[in-house]
Amino acid sequence: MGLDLQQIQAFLDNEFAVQLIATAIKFAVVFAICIQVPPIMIWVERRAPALMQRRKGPNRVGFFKLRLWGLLQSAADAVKLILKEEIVPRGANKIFFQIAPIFGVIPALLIACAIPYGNDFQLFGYNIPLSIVNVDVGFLFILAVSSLGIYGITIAGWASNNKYSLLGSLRASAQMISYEIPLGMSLIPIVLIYGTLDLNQIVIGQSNLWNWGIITSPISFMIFFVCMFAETNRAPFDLAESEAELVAGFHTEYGSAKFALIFLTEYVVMFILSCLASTVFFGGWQIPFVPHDTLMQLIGGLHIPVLPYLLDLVGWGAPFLSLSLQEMGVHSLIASLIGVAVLFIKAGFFMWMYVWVRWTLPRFRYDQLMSLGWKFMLPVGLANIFVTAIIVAILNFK
Amino acid sequence: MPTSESYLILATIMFGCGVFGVLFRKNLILVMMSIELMLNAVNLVFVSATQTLGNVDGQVMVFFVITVAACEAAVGLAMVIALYRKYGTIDTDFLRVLRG
Amino acid sequence: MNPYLPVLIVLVFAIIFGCIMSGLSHFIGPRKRTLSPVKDEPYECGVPMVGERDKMSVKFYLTAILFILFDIETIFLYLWATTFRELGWFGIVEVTIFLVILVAGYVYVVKRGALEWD
Amino acid sequence: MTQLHLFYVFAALVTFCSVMVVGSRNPVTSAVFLVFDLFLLAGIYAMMEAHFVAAIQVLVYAGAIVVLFVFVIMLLNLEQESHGKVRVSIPDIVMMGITGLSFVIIAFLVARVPSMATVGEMTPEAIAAAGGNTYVVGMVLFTKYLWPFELASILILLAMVASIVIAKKDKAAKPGRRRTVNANQ
Amino acid sequence: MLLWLVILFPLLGAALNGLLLRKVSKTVSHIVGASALIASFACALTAYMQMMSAGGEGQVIFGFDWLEAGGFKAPFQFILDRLSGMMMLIITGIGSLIHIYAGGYMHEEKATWRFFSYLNLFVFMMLLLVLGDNLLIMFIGWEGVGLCSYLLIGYWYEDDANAAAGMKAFLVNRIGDIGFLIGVFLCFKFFGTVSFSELKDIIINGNALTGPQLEAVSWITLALFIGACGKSAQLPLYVWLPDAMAGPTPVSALIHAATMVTAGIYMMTRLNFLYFLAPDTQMIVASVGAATALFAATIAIVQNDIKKVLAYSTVSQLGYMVLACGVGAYAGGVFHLFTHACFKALLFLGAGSVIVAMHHKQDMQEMGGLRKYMPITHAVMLVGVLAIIGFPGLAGFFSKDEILWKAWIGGGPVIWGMGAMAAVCTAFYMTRLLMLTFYGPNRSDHHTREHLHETSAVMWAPLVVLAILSAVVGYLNVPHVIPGLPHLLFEHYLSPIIHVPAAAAEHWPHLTATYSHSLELGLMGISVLGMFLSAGFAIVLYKNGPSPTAIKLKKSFSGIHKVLTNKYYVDEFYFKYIVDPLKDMSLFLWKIVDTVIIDGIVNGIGQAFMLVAGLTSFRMSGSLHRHAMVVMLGIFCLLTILLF
Repeated sequence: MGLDLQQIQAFLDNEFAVQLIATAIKFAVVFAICIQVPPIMIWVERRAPALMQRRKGPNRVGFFKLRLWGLLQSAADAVKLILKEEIVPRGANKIFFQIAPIFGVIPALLIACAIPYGNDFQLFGYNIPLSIVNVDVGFLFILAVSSLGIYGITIAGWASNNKYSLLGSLRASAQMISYEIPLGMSLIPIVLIYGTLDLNQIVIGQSNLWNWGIITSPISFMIFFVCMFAETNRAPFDLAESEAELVAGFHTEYGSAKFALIFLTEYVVMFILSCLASTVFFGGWQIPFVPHDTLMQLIGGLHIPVLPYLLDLVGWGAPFLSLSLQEMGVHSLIASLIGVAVLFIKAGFFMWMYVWVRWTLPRFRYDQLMSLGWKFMLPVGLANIFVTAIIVAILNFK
Repeated sequence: MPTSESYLILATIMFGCGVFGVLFRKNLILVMMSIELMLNAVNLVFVSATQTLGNVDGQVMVFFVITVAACEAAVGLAMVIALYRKYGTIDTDFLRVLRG
Repeated sequence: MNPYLPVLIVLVFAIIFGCIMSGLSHFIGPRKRTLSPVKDEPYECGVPMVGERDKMSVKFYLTAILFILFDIETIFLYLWATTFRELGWFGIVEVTIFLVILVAGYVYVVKRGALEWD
Repeated sequence: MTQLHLFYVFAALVTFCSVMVVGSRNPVTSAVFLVFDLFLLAGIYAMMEAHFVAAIQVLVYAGAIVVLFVFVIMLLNLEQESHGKVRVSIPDIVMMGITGLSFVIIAFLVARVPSMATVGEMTPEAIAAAGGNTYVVGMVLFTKYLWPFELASILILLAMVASIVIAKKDKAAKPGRRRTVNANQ
Repeated sequence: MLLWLVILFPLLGAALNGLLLRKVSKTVSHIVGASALIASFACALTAYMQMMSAGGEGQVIFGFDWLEAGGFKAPFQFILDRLSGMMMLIITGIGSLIHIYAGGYMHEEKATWRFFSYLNLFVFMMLLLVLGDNLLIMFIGWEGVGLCSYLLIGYWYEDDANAAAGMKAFLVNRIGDIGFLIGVFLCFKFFGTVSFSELKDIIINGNALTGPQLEAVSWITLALFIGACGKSAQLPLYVWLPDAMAGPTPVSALIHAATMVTAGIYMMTRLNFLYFLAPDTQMIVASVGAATALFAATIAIVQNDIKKVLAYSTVSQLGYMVLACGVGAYAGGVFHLFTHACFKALLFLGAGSVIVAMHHKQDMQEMGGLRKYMPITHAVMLVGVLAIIGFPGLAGFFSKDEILWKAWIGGGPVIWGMGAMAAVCTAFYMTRLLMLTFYGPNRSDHHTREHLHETSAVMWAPLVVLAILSAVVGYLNVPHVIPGLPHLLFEHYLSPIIHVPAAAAEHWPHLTATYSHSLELGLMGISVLGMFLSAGFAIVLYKNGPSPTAIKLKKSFSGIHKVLTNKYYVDEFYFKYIVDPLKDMSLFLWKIVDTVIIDGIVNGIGQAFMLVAGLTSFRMSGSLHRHAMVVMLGIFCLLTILLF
């Protein structure tokens, strides 16, 4: 059984092809994770308040005895949504009603690609980054693309021909744009401190716990944290879909798979913002007190020939059996994957915060929301930039 | 790599569309959108000139153009709203206060 | 590899994915044509539709204006932040002047009550 | 697919979207096509390695300015342009012909301009070596274009004040200061 | 940098007082105004010291590109050399003293922010005039001081006479300014520059001047001299200065005695190399100066208003300075400017104190015997009077004598005679002033006498400083003939500024020649003797108020007296032959030309347009698109042309 090594080698020599394949794999994984986020989060959002309120929450759906604490409820919901009848309300603008959810999901998936989920790793002699999109403008890309997310909401509300939808969408978009400014401003001190727009460089700059963004720029974190909730229209800022006033906000008229798409968008954005918060303020993929190099050495020294054993079963693993991970050249890959896990743990914390806050704080009034954004966050954000600049300047240039 | 003329031709097309909009659309908001189109055509020329001339001043100019466009849109649309409030329409066929 | 190639790929994929999802229930879901006239009426918690679609408050528009202008300002600040270390104190002075002027505008906006939602 | 082909695809899309911006009857459609247009232009900028401009094109133009347009359209609830069928008079058709011809002439003149070789030192490689496009643009802005930068703040200030003065309704309209011109007389 | 501060402080003071401090108490206005000047003086002193310790070379301090049009360039830059440095010190130094004094003088006013604002603005403009490196900046200052002078003369504008006096000053100055402007234009036309330093380079170091240029120099200098006549109150444009006494006395002291009126002398000294090239102009200058000196001195003899006497005395002294410039003795002129600034400021401020004490009565016939009530004022006034009449050992003696000596060797006996006569008259009327004011019985009414008292320290302290200055500054320029003291320090000090162009050296032999000491001593003796005699005569006539002899003299020379009291009828002459015809012509222009012809044409054109517009406006649909389409049509036409 001849595996044409030369053909493989020829393929590996073509950097474009390798990077393309790597991109495809990375995106496939990211997409898979994004698809998984809403069901899991919906489950958490049902179970967590149940726990808090000493209820049981959904726990029945399952195969036979395997109930998994109701985890499959979400899967069942998803299937149900897709199988529902599609209803377009009378008087709605049909085309825009159809494509509005797509407008929403595109930016969400695009920004999911700009997060560095782990450190760059070296494989086959190539440097492969673990973020899919690496552009010169760094996280300005995230800000730019996420600002397009407004159209999905606005057009969805407008196209529904429902006054509550429209009001909900206008509220939601006004709220999002209002908080986009403090959000942008809260990240400027980070650029000042770490001197780069590249998210991965920012993470590398946070190698030590004392260099984490939350330590170097705590006010930025606070602003960012509040903006995270406002940007995703989550409680306590869920005015756009305040059930008592606006039925369900901009997606009142949506059902079936399009509703699933809107849900997907919302949770993906929540997830990305959590990842961004962890990346910028909590050291991203860095493990506290364990520098990445140390981790790589540690892993590199290990001798876990699992893959060679498996390969050996089909007959071509023998040459690798005695090699350590470093000698096999996969230690940086494994270290980066560990980083991904670390990042997901941190992001998970923020996802939990979303749920926790939702069931803890009451909803703001709309005027309170707006004045918090414009009259408090904006000046504080500006002052924060200014003070940080002065401090960094004093520390760095005499 | 596309040649610099192709950028210029594309910019001309965009600018032409903008001019058509300004000349033949009756809705003030569409007129303003057409103006944005024209501004973008100019921006395209700036950026392509950056590439051709080998300095980044053109990109800085684009930045300023965008700043101006933002201010223009803000004030212009405020005027559209004021007009609408006052006259109940923004159709240029009905806004003829300057008639001689 | 051009750094924007992945963007393009993801973009194309996202569009396809969105279309599939959007069309999914169109093809899979049941198509019952019930004759009830209230079925495709805009939903208002089940009660009959009330009133016309109102005009929206001009507040939303003012918010959007201010958003644009401050957005531009933020971009200026981002540019400054990337060149912060080379510009040094000079840059700080520049940006301070810039900000002082804009804060004057901000103060006007607040004083004028453009941010009040009443 | 080379960059050239990609550019042609983009150019075709931009042309299509531009035509749709001007040609569609529903202002919201126009706005949406304008967003497409701006986004595609950002793509073209990105291909030209003008990363920063591409980013702000999306961030400010597509993400903010057109939002304002959409807001105003929704605020005024303008879905259809003037009622009934669009009347196109003969002078209008003649003017359309003349305008079209003008731009054909312009395109012709533009195409005749000899293409220039790169003359400055800021080639894409040099920019990358100097610290990236954003950094270089920033340095140029904050040194060479110092005064325009400060003036931009004054412009923004003026826009802020002007738009609020124009758009904000006074709580108590002052009698006697309102103008009483009627448009439809 | 310091130089900028020198200029900026007064501007800041003016802005603060004028814009911000309108509502606050006048003490604050005073403190702000005075401290701005003191700070400016401190900076000026430091800058001056720096300049002198660097060897006293002139420095040009570049500010920014100001005017640029074609070949014309006038950068906003300053020149700091020995001349402008000295002027700067005089302006800020004496200005500071007068500002301090003014706080006391204006004590009874309601709001003084306007006063101090104008005063500071004036100092700013004056500094601009003095420090500017080209004629245009000087012109700004020139106009600016004129404006401030107008504002300050008319400070009490509720009174019509004051407002009219301000107007008069302004209008008369305009005539001079036209001359100045013509000079500037000619200068640029023929030399291609208006910068002093470049001009100097062209004349001193450049190629020989062409024929037209040489001819032009005469016209340029003459035109500029007309400007100087206006500003420095020379015949025939002196008429505004006596009327300018309507302003508050500190203003008279600062503007109409110490600084602004010296602008003309400063300008001529600055351009001395040009004036040297034009002996004809110089002859006119010298004659005008001598005539003015004598003319004004004679008028002063019969004036009764204390400030009018000082005003004519100022005109007369300015005549001396112009005379000095005319005979090429620029150092002498500037030195007299310096000493005159000290003692005339002193005299004016002293007179101001008297006026305050007398409840704003200015007629000397009602004074007398004030020595008793105001000992300090009397003492300092005595010093001032002795200084101005040229009492040996005091400032005026050295400076005036220097000028008279130069007038003799440079202008001949006639000029000298006029100058000496003026000196004799000066001695007479100044002594008369002193006697009538401070000696003899008090002739004021009971009420006024009750309240006579010495002024406050804030007023007399500056006087004392000025008195000390008036006493000692003369020793800076002791003539050769007096042994035992360092000679002609001031002339050496200023020598780097004075350049006799090689081409003109033949016209100025006396500048280098040596003369016998005995001649100089003799002339000095004559003038001192004349001075003593006329002063003695005045003492005799007026020591107990106007004596019978004086009244008899007045009667027997009633014709001359009447002419003198009426100031040679110059004002009447001007009114009859210039102002009234102008008024009549204006009336004609207004009633006939303007209302009928011009308005007719203008309105007719307007109506014609309205008619045509009315006929064609049906094409103006008011539609945005129509207008835009017309633009597009135009573009189309242009493009079509471009295509072929």
